[in-house]
Amino acid sequence: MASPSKEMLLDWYRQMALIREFEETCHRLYEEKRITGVYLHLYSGHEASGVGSMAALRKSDHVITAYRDHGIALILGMDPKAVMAEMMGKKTGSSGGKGGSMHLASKDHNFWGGYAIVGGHLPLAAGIALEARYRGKDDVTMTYVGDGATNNGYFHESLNMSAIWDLPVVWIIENNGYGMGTEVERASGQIELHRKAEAYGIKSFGRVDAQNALEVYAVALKAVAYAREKGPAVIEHVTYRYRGHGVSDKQYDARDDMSAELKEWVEKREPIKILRDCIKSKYGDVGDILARHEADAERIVAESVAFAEASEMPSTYEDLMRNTYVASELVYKTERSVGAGID
Amino acid sequence: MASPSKEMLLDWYRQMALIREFEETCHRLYEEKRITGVYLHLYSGHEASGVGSMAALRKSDHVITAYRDHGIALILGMDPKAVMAEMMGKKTGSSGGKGGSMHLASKDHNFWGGYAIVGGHLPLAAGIALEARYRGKDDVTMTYVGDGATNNGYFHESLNMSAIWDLPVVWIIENNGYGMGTEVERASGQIELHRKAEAYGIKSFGRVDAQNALEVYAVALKAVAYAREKGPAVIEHVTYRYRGHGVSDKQYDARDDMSAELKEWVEKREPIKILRDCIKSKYGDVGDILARHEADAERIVAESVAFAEASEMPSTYEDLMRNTYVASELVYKTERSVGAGID
Amino acid sequence: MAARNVAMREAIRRALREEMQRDEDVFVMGEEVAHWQGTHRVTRGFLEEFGERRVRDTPISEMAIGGAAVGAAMAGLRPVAEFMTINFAFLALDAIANHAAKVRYFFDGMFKVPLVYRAASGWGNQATASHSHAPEPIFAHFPGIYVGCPSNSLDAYGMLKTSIRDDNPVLFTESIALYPKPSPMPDDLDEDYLIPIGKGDIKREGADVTLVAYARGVDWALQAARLLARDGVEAEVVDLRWLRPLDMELVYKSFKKTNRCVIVEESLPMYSFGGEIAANLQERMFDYMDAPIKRVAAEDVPLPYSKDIELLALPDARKVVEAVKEIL
Amino acid sequence: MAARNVAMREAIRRALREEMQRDEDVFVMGEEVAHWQGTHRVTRGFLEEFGERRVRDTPISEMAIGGAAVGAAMAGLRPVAEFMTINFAFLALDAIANHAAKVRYFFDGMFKVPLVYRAASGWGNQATASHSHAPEPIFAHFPGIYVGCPSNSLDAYGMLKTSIRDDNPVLFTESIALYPKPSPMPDDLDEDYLIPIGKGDIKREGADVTLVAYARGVDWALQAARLLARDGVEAEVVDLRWLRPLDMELVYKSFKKTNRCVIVEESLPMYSFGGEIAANLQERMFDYMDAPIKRVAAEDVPLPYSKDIELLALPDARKVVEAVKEIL
Ligand SMILES: Cc1ncc(C[n+]2csc(CCOP(=O)(O)OP(=O)(O)O)c2C)c(N)n1
Ligand SMILES: Cc1ncc(C[n+]2csc(CCOP(=O)(O)OP(=O)(O)O)c2C)c(N)n1
Ligand SMILES: [Mg+2]
Ligand SMILES: [Mg+2]
Repeated sequence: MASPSKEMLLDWYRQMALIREFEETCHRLYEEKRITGVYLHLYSGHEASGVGSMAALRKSDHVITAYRDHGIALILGMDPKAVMAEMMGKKTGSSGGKGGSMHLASKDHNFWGGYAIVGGHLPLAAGIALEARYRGKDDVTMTYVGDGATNNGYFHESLNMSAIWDLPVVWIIENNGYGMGTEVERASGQIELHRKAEAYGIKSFGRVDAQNALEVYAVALKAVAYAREKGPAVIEHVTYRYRGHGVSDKQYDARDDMSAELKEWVEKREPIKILRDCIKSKYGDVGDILARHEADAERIVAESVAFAEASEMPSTYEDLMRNTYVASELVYKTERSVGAGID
Repeated sequence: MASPSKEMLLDWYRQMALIREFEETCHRLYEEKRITGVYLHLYSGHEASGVGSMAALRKSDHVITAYRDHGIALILGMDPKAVMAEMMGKKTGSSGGKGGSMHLASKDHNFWGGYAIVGGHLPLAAGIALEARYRGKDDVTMTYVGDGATNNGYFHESLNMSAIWDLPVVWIIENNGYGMGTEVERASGQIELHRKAEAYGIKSFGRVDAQNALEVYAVALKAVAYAREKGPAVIEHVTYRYRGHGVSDKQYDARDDMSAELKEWVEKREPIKILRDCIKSKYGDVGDILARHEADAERIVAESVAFAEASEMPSTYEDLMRNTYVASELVYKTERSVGAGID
Repeated sequence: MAARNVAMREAIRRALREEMQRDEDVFVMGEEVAHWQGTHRVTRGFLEEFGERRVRDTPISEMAIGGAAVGAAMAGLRPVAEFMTINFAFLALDAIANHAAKVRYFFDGMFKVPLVYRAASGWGNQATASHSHAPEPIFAHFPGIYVGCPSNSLDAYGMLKTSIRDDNPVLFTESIALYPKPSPMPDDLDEDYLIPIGKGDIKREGADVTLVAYARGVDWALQAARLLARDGVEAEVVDLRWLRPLDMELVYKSFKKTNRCVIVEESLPMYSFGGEIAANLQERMFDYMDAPIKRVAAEDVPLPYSKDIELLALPDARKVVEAVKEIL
Repeated sequence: MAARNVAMREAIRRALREEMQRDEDVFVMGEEVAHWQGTHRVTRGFLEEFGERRVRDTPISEMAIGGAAVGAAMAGLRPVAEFMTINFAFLALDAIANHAAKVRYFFDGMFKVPLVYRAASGWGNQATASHSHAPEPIFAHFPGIYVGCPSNSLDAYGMLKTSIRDDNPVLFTESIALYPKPSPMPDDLDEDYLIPIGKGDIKREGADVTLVAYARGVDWALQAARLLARDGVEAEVVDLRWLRPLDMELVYKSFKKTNRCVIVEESLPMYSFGGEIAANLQERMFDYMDAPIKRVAAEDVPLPYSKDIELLALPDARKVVEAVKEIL
């Protein structure tokens, strides 16, 4: 098992710091009504899950996820300016302001998007992976799916399809303990979610502590290699959402047990701290570099906010209607008619 | 494990002979265009699956299945006349001619029906079992589902729901090797279908040779007891369809491999013969009784055909519209209005 | 009579709660209805009052929610199954249209299916395309089920009670935008206050033009009526309340007086409510038509996130006024 | 020009086969499309010709069929995904209406989704309630996808080719009753014969009444036209061919001539095709209306099994003739 280089670890730190800063800024902007709307699902707490697993990919691989997609977009290298502008529904947003927080995507980064219907992106993942198989390429489609989503029919049908067609998908179940307000135990008959792979004869790579980027990476490497050569793989990432389900989630304010649980995760299993400690223990005093990454994150996010706020909103009827369909370039030969065909 | 009495075995024989005669007669009537329509899915070959498992039920238990429902209806004791009349779309049919072959049901027998959308009846089964749990009754809902249907989202969501709510359902997967023309191996990533239970943390009672009614019964007894006390159970019945998927299935005529396969099942694993041999070996010469059951079956089915053919078709507009809704008996108090509420 | 303004959310909550108190067979199931206290707070406090047996959180399994309600209803319970939003009910279309609506028919009356599907409907608030629908008419296409869509608190109260007590399946949609909207409910309201299925209501009288609407459309119609009144145009606002069955007689009666009509709906424009009403009207009221019947609906586009263009896509009172002016 | 009668099933098969020969990116997926040779025999011989890579049997997983086609199309393939019958596409409504139709929009044009969903539609043959729908209008409610519904072999050929080559998602429905129906195809048909999306067609000329229909409805309209001709009434039959977009201009043109219209469809009557067409017509052609526009559709009931009452529920030429006579 290849262990990550110093350079890689530092870059992971950079990514995680950027995500955290971006997400916490989004949260603040939402409270200040500078980001509007009803949905905003933050990746704070999940950082190591995305960073560690996507480090196992190569550039031509594919990524797709649900609505909790900001972190994934940033890891893939999407411009934070375009991402922040999308939060604000601006023309300069990565989806031109049409998609918002739940619908980030970037064709250039092989990021096939965030999706808002629970489980809805799972068959899309199968289809994207099918293209690779169809053309004999060995690119992998890394697919993130929540614990709650594993109880949906989409999950079942998509995983089974990936199994019978040997599709190169790594199905990463991000088990953050809850689907909205419902604990895994109350929603799923099988609480070790990776064991659902059994129903499809899919190779499971088990359960991983996803607050530790290195552990995530180690397992992801194996799963990606497996998917590339053989077929679908399942991994369960155990993680936690620091900001609740989304901005409308008031549970952490209202319930002592939940705020205590959150506190425990933050104190004992904080992914950025775990990575920092690991880097420091391995490479001595890299405090300067880490601090620089943190400062950069602040600067980059501040710039993205400034950029987004300075950008225009789409506002015309033309803006509204654009891109419902793509213009077709078919040449229509003259039609011919040979009669109604009834006699 | 209670082993079935002589009386029971003889009655099973009666049931199986009746089903076989009924189904083969349906087939002939269809060829003669005395039963019309496009769908007719016969239970020939499956007899031991239904007979052996339903013998483990008590009267207050529930049964539900898909469109391959004739055998189930007869086992439950529905009047063959009413069933045959339903095949012919007659007013005297068990569903008044409205449902046809795929939609038999009998409230009096706790038979909640046959359903035509693959997997569509599975959440209904969960709902029926929920009623029992809700009222603190320990009645079991025995639910038959095809191998092909296990790949549908309905299967996943329904089994999971039964697990988290501890619903008293026995999920019997009737694995007859095919969903229409698709072999289990080509449709399902997991080919040992009972192992799908793992995805829901549901107790599996494994795979059973469902051409042998005694083996079916033995396992069903355990699963029913388990469901009654604890919660859902899964059993996989390995069986075979003698008449193909339905009357439109021409594979057995067109493909040598399939007709050879069929021949092998009929010769080596014929459920009626297996039961007959078992009875004979246990109880010596009961040939008379068995012959009488066979003769009875012929007579009963012949009478049912005569009855059905003599019955009237629904034909009026009133017949067409009836029972779209049930008449409501609500007493509506005078409405009151306090204005539009806008100001 | 003494009345107090009550938010529609509260009226629905009250109706549901009273029905659960009245009838032990009524229970609630859906995503986040129990511990989370309901996504839209309609079932707030229910878990505490009625317990887990009767207030059941489900997994994110819309097909199973849709179908389990059918089975439970056939077996004798009276489920009120909630789809968190109607967008997710797309996943249950088969359970709703092919099972809830048809089980009674294809077994020729052997079973009844006394269930209610509740679903929050509508858009606005930048929920984006896949979460922005008011597709009630699509569901009302199918016979065998009723479809109710209240526009104010009192109606919501009476219509939901009827839906729960009626022995047929009902799809009951609640406009998200109307949840917080206060409207008057009498203080001495009878707990048996029931609004008959299929009975529309005149929300405002007027002789110059008929505005036909339901749910949130009624708000826009009423706002438009007030704007029009300033110009001396008196609009009659017909709230159909139920999309199935349709109280067309009420519309005809109004139209005979006004001879003009604009239909207002929150839904997408094609193959929808406006088409059905206009088609009926021109057929049955041909001799009374002084002008073409107009339709006001959402623009024919998936709904965008960005606020300004989202509003641009939405119908509003101004669009209704414009449509009316075109036919005066 | 020389022409030969060809069953619609064969025309569709030929179009699909030629497109697969022409473009390696076109492939077929669906239940029983390969080894079983297609439930409706449209893909007969395909497995042998194109192999398992391009002719893919799927499990009974409509949600995955619907969604995997979207992913494959976004990634650059051109899937032709078959729903064995459109009834089963109810299970894929979310994949179709919320994903295929919207992915392009909510990513503001970043992706295109060049897929075709094929589905056998319609009823008759005692398939019973849950298998008896012609619900194309319900799917056509949603913007972002096109909906094509051919009425004869040549149209089916040209429309399917266009659907496959166009870069937008298309739901292409095929009336089961029309599969075996022969209609003329020219011998020297060009393999690039394409019928533009959204272009309707006059199937019969006449000056007395306009019959607007699509798919199987066109057959009933043409039969009715021949019956009416015996009484000296010349009906013009407009085949819209596409439910989205709608070629209303063609209808208007005809209506300006005839001033009378009957709309014919196989679907259930409410919130459907007839409503949409009638509403448009009365709005835009008010001054040309000599009579109310009539609709002929299926009865408003789930479809029964028994043959006589099933036929009673079905529209037919006689019902069209009666409707015409009411407005002459
Ligand atoms: C089909 C569907 N049902 C319900 C919802 C509402 N909803 C949005 S997110 C969510 C919870 C999903 O939980 P999980 O899959 O665990 O993902 P997480 O939010 O924890 O990342 C629900 C119920 C939806 N968007 N789509
Ligand atoms: C949702 C849905 N998709 C497709 C069909 C068409 N269909 C009817 S039966 C069947 C095969 C089912 O196979 P299985 O579950 O193994 O049951 P069996 O017929 O073998 O008893 C299919 C594909 C359907 N009725 N419903
Ligand atoms: Mg979660
Ligand atoms: Mg089978």
